[in-house]
Amino acid sequence: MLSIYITSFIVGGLICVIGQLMMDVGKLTPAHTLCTLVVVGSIMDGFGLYEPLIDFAGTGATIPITSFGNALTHGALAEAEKHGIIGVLTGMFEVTSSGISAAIIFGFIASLIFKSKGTI
Amino acid sequence: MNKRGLLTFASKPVIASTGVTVGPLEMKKSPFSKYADKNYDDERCGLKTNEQGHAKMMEDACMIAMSKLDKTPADAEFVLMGDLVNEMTPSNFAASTIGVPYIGMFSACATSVSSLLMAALLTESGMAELVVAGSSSQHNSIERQFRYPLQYGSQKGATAQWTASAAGVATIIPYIEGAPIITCGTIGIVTDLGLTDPLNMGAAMAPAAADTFKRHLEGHGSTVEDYDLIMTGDLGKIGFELFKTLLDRWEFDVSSTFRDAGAEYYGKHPEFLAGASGSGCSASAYFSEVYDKLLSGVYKRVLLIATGSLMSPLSYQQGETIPCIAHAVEIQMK
Amino acid sequence: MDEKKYQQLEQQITPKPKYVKNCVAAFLVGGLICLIGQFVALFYISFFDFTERTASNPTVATMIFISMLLTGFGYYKKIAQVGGAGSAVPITGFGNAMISTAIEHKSEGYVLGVGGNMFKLAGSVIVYGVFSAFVVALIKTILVGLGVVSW
Amino acid sequence: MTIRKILLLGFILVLLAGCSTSIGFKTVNTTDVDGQRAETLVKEDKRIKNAVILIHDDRLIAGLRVNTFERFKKRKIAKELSKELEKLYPEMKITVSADSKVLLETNKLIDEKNEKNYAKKMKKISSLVKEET
Repeated sequence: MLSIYITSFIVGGLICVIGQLMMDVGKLTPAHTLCTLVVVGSIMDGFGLYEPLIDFAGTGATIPITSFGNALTHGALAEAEKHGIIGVLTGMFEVTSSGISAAIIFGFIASLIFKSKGTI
Repeated sequence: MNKRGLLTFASKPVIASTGVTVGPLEMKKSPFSKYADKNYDDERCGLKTNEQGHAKMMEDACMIAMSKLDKTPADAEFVLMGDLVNEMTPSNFAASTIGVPYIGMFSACATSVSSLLMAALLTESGMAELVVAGSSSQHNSIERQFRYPLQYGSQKGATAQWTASAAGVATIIPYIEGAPIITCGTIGIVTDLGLTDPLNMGAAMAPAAADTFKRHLEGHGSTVEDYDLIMTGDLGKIGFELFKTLLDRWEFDVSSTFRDAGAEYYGKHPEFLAGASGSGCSASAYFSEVYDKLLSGVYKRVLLIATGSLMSPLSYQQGETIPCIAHAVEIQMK
Repeated sequence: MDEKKYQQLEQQITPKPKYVKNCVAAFLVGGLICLIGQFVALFYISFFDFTERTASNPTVATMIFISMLLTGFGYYKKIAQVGGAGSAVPITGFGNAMISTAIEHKSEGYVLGVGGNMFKLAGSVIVYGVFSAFVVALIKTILVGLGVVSW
Repeated sequence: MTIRKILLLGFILVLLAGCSTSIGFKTVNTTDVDGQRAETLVKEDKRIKNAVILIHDDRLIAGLRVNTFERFKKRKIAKELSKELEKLYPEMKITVSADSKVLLETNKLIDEKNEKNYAKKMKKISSLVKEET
């Protein structure tokens, strides 16, 4: 039980370190970094590597943005397995809708409640 | 002698008064705020949008500057001002409220000096008895236009500067005694040395400032020792360091008399990283502390070099380099 | 002064990012966010009918909710200044990008401002995620069809 | 926030996470079939740290926890075990999962010691696992 917290912390932290190195050493903007990580996540799922990582690290693998690419690919692949090539198009958001819908909903709620502040 | 871009004002136009307004954060953190005429408790000056607040700061600064001369907008012939937001809308709105014939000025953060020089020219030509010149910036509206939303979490490096919320305005009239005289100035040449990092604007602007500085001293035949103060606009800590290094290579004495408004703007608060930027930064520093010290006789002769980076979000996203400009104005107190 | 010489000088004087310090901070902040996520997941597993795997959806939604509060009250950008990628890479950073844009563009109205701009920063992540998922899934489906690999 | 504070917070959280008890190996069998075979099978597998097996009516549920570095393959391990258990108990409905939800719920069920609930809850646990795939 304890070990999942340690692996989550370490794996999650390491993915962030990779992102930090891309930003600091690779001089990428945050947007470029995140897009690259998402693409990496989806490629990893293509090789079937990301699901074992989730089993190993729990949220350490599902919270970083790489899991977004993984979930999209996973949905597409699962659908493709059932319905063939059409499934690639239709299955994409089957698994991953929660992140996007939560962000839209909470973003809209936030825009109703909060005002932007220029404090430091 | 090459006289390109050099201006000399024989009729000695003077800065009769100034008006400086600063935002709430600047009031708390900036050493320049104690010279300011007005500050606001609210970053939007109690109005609905950031841009309205921005216009309000500008408008208040103009009214304060004129009221110090017991003048109303009806007495002013021209108002010259600018800012950094889309098509200078805050200045346009401020001008529409004031109702003085208006020319929008844009030299990015160098607008404080370029408007001052144009105002001096109008006065020199005899076409104006009272010209209002200035520039302003407001953190929220500019940050959002040039960078990210205010609440967006992005890590800023040591070179990043904080856009100041401030407006600085001066009124320029024909010569009278006891006011600082605008004696001469130099219009800058756009300098682009191929830097592309929009979060390191000080480094991009430093060569422009150095170039204008050199041209001013050579063109007007002065030396560093002639000045009590040489103050750049918003180079920030890193840009200022580069500026001094460049001058040092050209064998100017940079050991004293040099200051940078941006680097000093937020005092010793490390969270502001390289210092302040924005067209309001140089304007509010020049028209508050420097002007007061000219009036009180602490400074007799100062050289103000405001720098601006002439880029837009579009240009740097398209991978363009950052062209920069610097204008210099020399002010003397007899 | 020519461009190359100046750029060399600029490189000399501009302080380098503190690579080690930034990486340690990113590791700690990123790890901590994931750890909090693990506790949230534990909560959903223990008290609701979610398995480890299905709990990830409500966990992500909860983390974005936390991100909304932190963003709205202005703490997220402070965390980001310390954590760097540690706060940008987790899903909370994705939430922060959308939520901060939504708050920022409120002044242009709810349809054109909030609605039209919400995906301004985060949209690229979705675009690249979807397109790369499409390409990867397509390649794999074709390879499976050809009998080169299995599901 | 300074790094020191973050470190401290992280440390406390890790400490808090440590406060969970180990379950070990447990088998509860309410039927006449030989449950011992299942238990030895699970116990002999070195990759498995904890396991709870519940046999009731025509259902067998095994909740597993595998060693940290075997977690990468935990689905495969569960699948393998499931196949072997199916060989041992061909007439039963077998659910094997390395998901901690299954382990926790099965353990709770056993601790409640209310046999009436077994059938209903076991069905639910099986359906949770099925829903996932």
